[in-house]
Amino acid sequence: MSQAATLEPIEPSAPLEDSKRDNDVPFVTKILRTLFSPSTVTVFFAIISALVIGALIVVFFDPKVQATMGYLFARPEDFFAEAWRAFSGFFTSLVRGSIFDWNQDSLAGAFRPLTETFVRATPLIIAGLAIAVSFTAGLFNIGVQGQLIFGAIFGGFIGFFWDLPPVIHVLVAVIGAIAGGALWGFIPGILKAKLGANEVIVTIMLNSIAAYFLAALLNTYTFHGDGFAGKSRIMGPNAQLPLILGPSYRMHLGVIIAILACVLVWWLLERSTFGFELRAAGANPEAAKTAGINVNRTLMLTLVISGALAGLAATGPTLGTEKALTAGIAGSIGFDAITVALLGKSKPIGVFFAGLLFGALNAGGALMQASASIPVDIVQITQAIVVLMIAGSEAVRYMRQKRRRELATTRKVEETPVAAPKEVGA
Amino acid sequence: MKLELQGITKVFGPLVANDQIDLVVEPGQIHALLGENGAGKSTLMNVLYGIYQPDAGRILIDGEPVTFNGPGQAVAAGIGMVHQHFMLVPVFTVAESVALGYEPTDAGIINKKKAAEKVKELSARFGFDLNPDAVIEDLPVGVQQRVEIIKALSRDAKVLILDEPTAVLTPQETDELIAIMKELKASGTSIVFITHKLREIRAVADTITVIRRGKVVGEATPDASEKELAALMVGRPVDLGVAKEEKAPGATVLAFDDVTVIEDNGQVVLDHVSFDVRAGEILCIAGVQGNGQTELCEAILGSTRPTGGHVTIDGHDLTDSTIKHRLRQGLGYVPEDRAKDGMIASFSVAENMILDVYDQPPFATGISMHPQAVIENAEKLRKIFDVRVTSVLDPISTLSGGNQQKAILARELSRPIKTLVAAQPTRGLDVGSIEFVHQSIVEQRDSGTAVLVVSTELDEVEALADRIAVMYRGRIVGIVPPDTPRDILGLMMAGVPYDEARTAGKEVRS
Amino acid sequence: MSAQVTTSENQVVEGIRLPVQWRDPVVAAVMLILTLVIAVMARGESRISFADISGWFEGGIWVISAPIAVWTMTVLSVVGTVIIWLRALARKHINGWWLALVSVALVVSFLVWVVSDRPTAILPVVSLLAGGLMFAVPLGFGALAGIVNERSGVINIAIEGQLLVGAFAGAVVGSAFGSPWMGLIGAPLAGMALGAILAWFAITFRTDNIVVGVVLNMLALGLTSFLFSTMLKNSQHLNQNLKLPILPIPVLSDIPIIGPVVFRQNILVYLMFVVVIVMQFMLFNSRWGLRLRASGEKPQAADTVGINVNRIRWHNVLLGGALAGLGGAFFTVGSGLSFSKDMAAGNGFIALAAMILGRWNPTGALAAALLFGLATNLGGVMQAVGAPIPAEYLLMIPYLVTILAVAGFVGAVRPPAAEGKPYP
Amino acid sequence: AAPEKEAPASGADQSGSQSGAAAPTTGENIKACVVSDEGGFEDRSFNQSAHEGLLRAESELGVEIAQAESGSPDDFDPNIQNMVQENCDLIIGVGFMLQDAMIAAAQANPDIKFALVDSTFVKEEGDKAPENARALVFNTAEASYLAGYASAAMSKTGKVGAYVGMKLPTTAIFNDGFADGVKAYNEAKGTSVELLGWDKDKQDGMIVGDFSNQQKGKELTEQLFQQGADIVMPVAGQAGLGTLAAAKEKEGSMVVWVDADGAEAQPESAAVILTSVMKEIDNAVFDTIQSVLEGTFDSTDYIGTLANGGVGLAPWHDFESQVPAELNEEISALQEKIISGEIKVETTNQP
Ligand SMILES: Nc1ncnc2c1ncn2[C@@H]1O[C@H](COP(=O)(O)OP(=O)(O)OP(=O)(O)O)[C@@H](O)[C@H]1O
Ligand SMILES: Nc1ncnc2c1ncn2[C@@H]1O[C@H](COP(=O)(O)OP(=O)(O)OP(=O)(O)O)[C@@H](O)[C@H]1O
Ligand SMILES: [Mg+2]
Ligand SMILES: [Mg+2]
Repeated sequence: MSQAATLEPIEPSAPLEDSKRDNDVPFVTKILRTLFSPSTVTVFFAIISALVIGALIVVFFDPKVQATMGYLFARPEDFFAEAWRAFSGFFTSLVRGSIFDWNQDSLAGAFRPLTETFVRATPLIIAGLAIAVSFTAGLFNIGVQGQLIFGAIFGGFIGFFWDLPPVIHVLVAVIGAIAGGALWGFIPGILKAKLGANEVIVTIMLNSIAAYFLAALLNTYTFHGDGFAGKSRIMGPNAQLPLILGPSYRMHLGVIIAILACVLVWWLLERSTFGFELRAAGANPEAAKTAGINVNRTLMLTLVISGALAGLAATGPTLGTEKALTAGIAGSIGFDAITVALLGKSKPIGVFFAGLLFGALNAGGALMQASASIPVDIVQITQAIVVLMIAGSEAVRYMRQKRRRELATTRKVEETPVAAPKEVGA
Repeated sequence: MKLELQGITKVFGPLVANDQIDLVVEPGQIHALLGENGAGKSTLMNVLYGIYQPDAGRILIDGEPVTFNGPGQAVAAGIGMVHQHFMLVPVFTVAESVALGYEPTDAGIINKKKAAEKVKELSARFGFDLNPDAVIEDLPVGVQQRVEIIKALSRDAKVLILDEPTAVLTPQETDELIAIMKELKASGTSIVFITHKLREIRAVADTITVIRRGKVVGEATPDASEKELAALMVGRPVDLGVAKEEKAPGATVLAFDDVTVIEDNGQVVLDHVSFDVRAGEILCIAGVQGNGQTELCEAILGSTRPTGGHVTIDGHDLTDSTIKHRLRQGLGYVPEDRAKDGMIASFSVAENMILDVYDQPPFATGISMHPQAVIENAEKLRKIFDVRVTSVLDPISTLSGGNQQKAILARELSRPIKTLVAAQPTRGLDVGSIEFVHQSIVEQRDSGTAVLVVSTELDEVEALADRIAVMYRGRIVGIVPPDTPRDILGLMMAGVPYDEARTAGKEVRS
Repeated sequence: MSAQVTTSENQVVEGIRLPVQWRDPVVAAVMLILTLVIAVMARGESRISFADISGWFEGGIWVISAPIAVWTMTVLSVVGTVIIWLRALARKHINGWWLALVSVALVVSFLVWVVSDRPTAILPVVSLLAGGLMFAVPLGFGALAGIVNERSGVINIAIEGQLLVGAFAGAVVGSAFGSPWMGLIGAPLAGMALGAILAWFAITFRTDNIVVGVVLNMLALGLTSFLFSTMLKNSQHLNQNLKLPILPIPVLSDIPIIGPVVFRQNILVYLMFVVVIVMQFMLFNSRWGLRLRASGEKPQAADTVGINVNRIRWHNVLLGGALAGLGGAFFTVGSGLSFSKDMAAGNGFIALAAMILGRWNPTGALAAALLFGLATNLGGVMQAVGAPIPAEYLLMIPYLVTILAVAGFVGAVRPPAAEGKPYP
Repeated sequence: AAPEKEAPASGADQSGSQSGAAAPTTGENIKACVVSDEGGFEDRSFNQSAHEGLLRAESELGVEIAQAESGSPDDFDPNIQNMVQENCDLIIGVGFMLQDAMIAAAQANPDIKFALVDSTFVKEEGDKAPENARALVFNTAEASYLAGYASAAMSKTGKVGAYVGMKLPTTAIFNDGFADGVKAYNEAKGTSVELLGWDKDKQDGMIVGDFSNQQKGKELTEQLFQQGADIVMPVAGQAGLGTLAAAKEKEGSMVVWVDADGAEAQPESAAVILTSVMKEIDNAVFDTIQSVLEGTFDSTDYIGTLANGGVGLAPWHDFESQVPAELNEEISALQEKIISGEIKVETTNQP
């Protein structure tokens, strides 16, 4: 009722928000335009500088570099040699681990890192989409981790317990995973819709419950069979996601699924009536309600869809790479996906590239520790710095633009003559 | 205290909101600022109050140039401001709201007694009835307005800026405010008074400055006619009345049968309300804000569920049906609070124009939407309803309030409707926009739609109504013809039944 | 001139009655049914230990008949439930204590049942509560940090990270100086450092608060793990087991139950209680609190009376960081443990939940933290007495309890209106 | 358990290793690499032990090394693959979780030697392990049997406790042996010392839920104390540090540490560590590296037992004076009987 509470001054568009949508331009032009837009360039430089910072941290804590620091002034060349070794080791192993490994004998082997990047990006992208969907509806689904675990439980169970013909088995397992995730998303959804329970609390709690539930299941005979407790039986051969580049690469069908999921989520958010409802409910639930949208139902469905995507994300490790359930099957995908979604600004295309970036850093980090003895935690640090650099540079760019615009208009105003002619009313 | 603004210029990006504005406020004077929406009045006052820094120009107090780096300095210099959009914290008490920023404290702990006394003392002085412990969000807007005024006065303001304080007040409240303004003026306070209501200006102003597109376009004296003022403001002649022919209404379309709404906290907000609206008729709901009009509209829309009674549209009992179902049954709905309920700020103008038909052809088949149809629709409506917008793909938040309201009207009037509910359809709009909105509503009525208008503006009620229903404390006090004298309506709005009010009114007049 | 009519209790508006509020009666009924089920299952004797209950007398171990105890509780539960139902059907206000009675009856029945009919199982009253408090301390600090941040308008998802760097700095600074007390200086500073990054991005750069928070968690986890693997691994002396001394408070520490649980603790525990009480008072009675809340609810209102909103936000984000950092110190110097990777173990997120569950009030958040801590410890007690439920399910108890609390008792909550919105 | 033959030099036999260090027989240097399980190399448990073995090989044998921590099971494959790419001569995986990945890698890379801690290379009964792979497994139950017996004897309250980080065969085996040891003591002495926190028949008991939460480890220990236990064996990696902290706060309580000799690894807690159930992963890793260096590597499984010193009970250290000579003798006798096969310690979790 209070007018005061509602007529807020218009916020200047947030620095992280996308620029205007335009529908008339051809697709390629659009891609090129985004590729070379100021914001893409900023992002590129932000990533590079974040990597440099990561490398400097490595240099600083490198034991050999520290050793040379002891006699820095006596023999500075030692220090610089070691520092350069550590610094370049960071970059070479990053590239060798994520894109191209020139140390390999065969070209096929040399390109394996690139496929690794895609494999690692797959669950991150799909789980990132799960977060993005919930964000778009104004929900913070911290529970993707738990939903992923439930997807793994359902999909994995179908994969190792049932015995179905080829194609059908993997299909049923994937659907099972989706259903498992959706079920775990349904709980916070229904609690929010019916009882107003805050989804942040509920999903945080459901994460832990899911993890313990999986641990309990892994101690049952049904799950571990004749093997040891703690690790489930192996997925049936028909339930595994097929390897799309042959057995020498881990690249499995999940990569294609991730791309399809991006397209599907884009369509869902931007082109479907449900997406319209979801975006409306996220942007202004009151107005959405007034427009006849059932906001509670929309939010509930959003959590279900978000959970379903999380469940789908579980198929990567469960049916693609791991092929068995363990307590750690979900890793920290559900949490890393939050960063991926935020870095991708909750847009499918953004999530895709953010997922690739994180996948590449993960793959590179793995080789980094193997070849340069750099603790793998540097990957996390670098990922965090990447996002901070991007956020920071965008903020700076936004402020500078604003100032430039203001300066330009001020100058124009000052040039106009001072006289202000006055009409006089009766 | 004499206040002078010289050559004040303020730009927002490409927009020059204030362009070399000069203004002099003499001590003990009520200086009215007049101008259409977006003319730059609030911006000018925000510059004066230290919220914005001017890009050019200067402020002088008693001939001395001053600069305000923030509102704190303006307040210290004796300037008080009641903002167009309330600057109150909804969860604070009245005493806390008044104290904020100038808290009486003992070692950092607020002396609540002192804060409450201050409120009591000031409300006693101006005849307000304010409970220092009441929480702001529970108060009707009229009372919130008083808190704002007390807040400004509690700092001993020598110059008081009132930015559209009457937009949410009832006639009676407006009269009280005008009395207070006169009292303040008598005690030497200067007042800058901003309003769109020409009648009020003529009632209190000593000087009038008219602003258009950021520039001072003229000055006037209170004896100028409303027509002249309006023309000066808009830059063209304005038709203040609404051309409306008598028409025989058709069958009942919208009906309330004994509807009662009780809120969860036990408040009875609608108390056995019955009325009907017939095709080709405008029923206006008059009344002081907060007497159940909001809930009445919500009960029609279905966002509030009646505890008892029935709501029917076109013969269908819709008491328990969903909002969507009602909208499909031909309900057009212009909500009272457009920013909150009527539009989605971050959505494009085009999307906002299909907000409640997004899943209907031609905008969607099944669950697949057709963006091209959405854009075409927007382009069409933009022309018909004269919505001023650079691109229909821009977020609607970049439009001025008047244009936002037009976009909402366009949406509701462009789909097939049998009944139109419009709550406060012209709140905060300038005369030009009001003219347009009123015309659209009357056209809708003429095409055979049953129209229900809720308004706290008696001017608007008189201009539009075929019948007037007066609400008081959740009840309909009476339904009266449109030519009922204002004083009788006023009494009814205070809860006096029609018959008694008529006798009382006659006594007064005789 | 209020235009709305407040009806008196149980008002009948000419035949129309107020809708019945079903949440409390349903919750009470469910709890009663659970109590009944326990009563039916209860067999044999239960041993309840009141050891260390008070400095004034020996508590010893009490052996009670489980069925008698549980049926007594059931009777109480029935009384409470009936009253709740009668009042609900009469549309009268239901005093929260009735629901509390029913809940307590359920919890007590459950505890008695857990140790019943098992001659070696003991229900340790004091350690059940004291252990619960131990789990609650970092949650309490984290939730307090969240409260000052969010009430001033900045969403802080980075509590987890702040706890973690607090734990790290507590151990490392304490070890470097050879005193756990120095850890109490290092920890809040580390939390503040993370808070400063949060403030810089969220306030000054206007970055999405959740983005910064999530990233800071990542950064904190990455950095502490990296330093643990590089710096601390080679210099173990920088990561020792240091413990803040227990400082029993004379007289108070002898009060039965409360004494040993609350007043025989280290400084961090006392500090948490003090901060809760002081903050609860200050939020609603001091200039600091008023301005803080104004910044988080309606920054424009604060700005127009000359309050520098962003300065207030900066200060309180730093204050929050310091509080969370202190909470982190509880993991290391507060518990006599050395730092290890990912030591916060999700406590920051649970603190966030406690803050919401407590409706952004210090006392409410403390209650939520205690609820969670007690439920966690209850799971531990049940494991120790060998309850016939797989341990993984017992570990779920605190999480299930929290979901029940938010769904059954709390419902929708309203965050500060302007949280997460940059100003201007 | 498979019969043991030709076990490499036992860990207890330090001098043997040392002498090998002095003279690498095959002139060429090798690269030895370790891939951890989840938990990383600072887990105060098997990953850390394996890593220490690797580091010792680097410093004493001068071999090149590389290491990779796995954050999740999804890292196993790529980490092993990276090690292959890094031209490792020997790749050691830590933990039975790596079994599948290690078998696949061993089969795909016959030129590289593989070793797997805590698991065999045999997935199903009847499969043949690859020629280039050796399992490094430990019959920990034998050592924890002794610890259980000693604890039962040392307990003043007649109750001892144990808990695990998570229920896995490699943790449960400690508890199974411990439980049998307690039972043996009861049978021998007619006492009824109780083991809290583990039920061997049900294979269920107290768990932390992970291997890192020290606070929870501390609280679980306190609850065991409350139930009357005065000796607790945490089989929970880092979380076990919580038990040490709890024991230091409780007069008269003791801890049985696992994996390494706790009194040496955590000297500041030596005062509460009664003994440790040692699982000499580091020695096994070191010896395996040495065997590759010397060209004596073969695919025979290495099974750590009391007999070959691969597992054992640590010295009493601070408790030397408190342990009755009689008990010392009994333990020695039991050890002999187990080595001779007179006593069979059996559990379903045996490798
Ligand atoms: N922070 C801002 N950033 C960009 N534009 C803004 C901002 N604030 C206001 N505007 C501009 O303000 C206009 C709308 O402002 P406002 O709501 O004050 O309208 P108005 O001119 O007062 O109209 P009305 O009286 O009809 O509401 C738009 O033209 C919009 O571009
Ligand atoms: N913060 C802002 N940023 C950008 N533009 C703004 C801002 N505030 C106001 N404007 C622009 O300045 C113009 C003048 O706005 P102002 O609020 O002063 O109008 P007004 O005369 O008070 O109108 P109304 O009668 O609707 O209150 C508006 O049209 C708007 O476009
Ligand atoms: Mg306006
Ligand atoms: Mg204005």
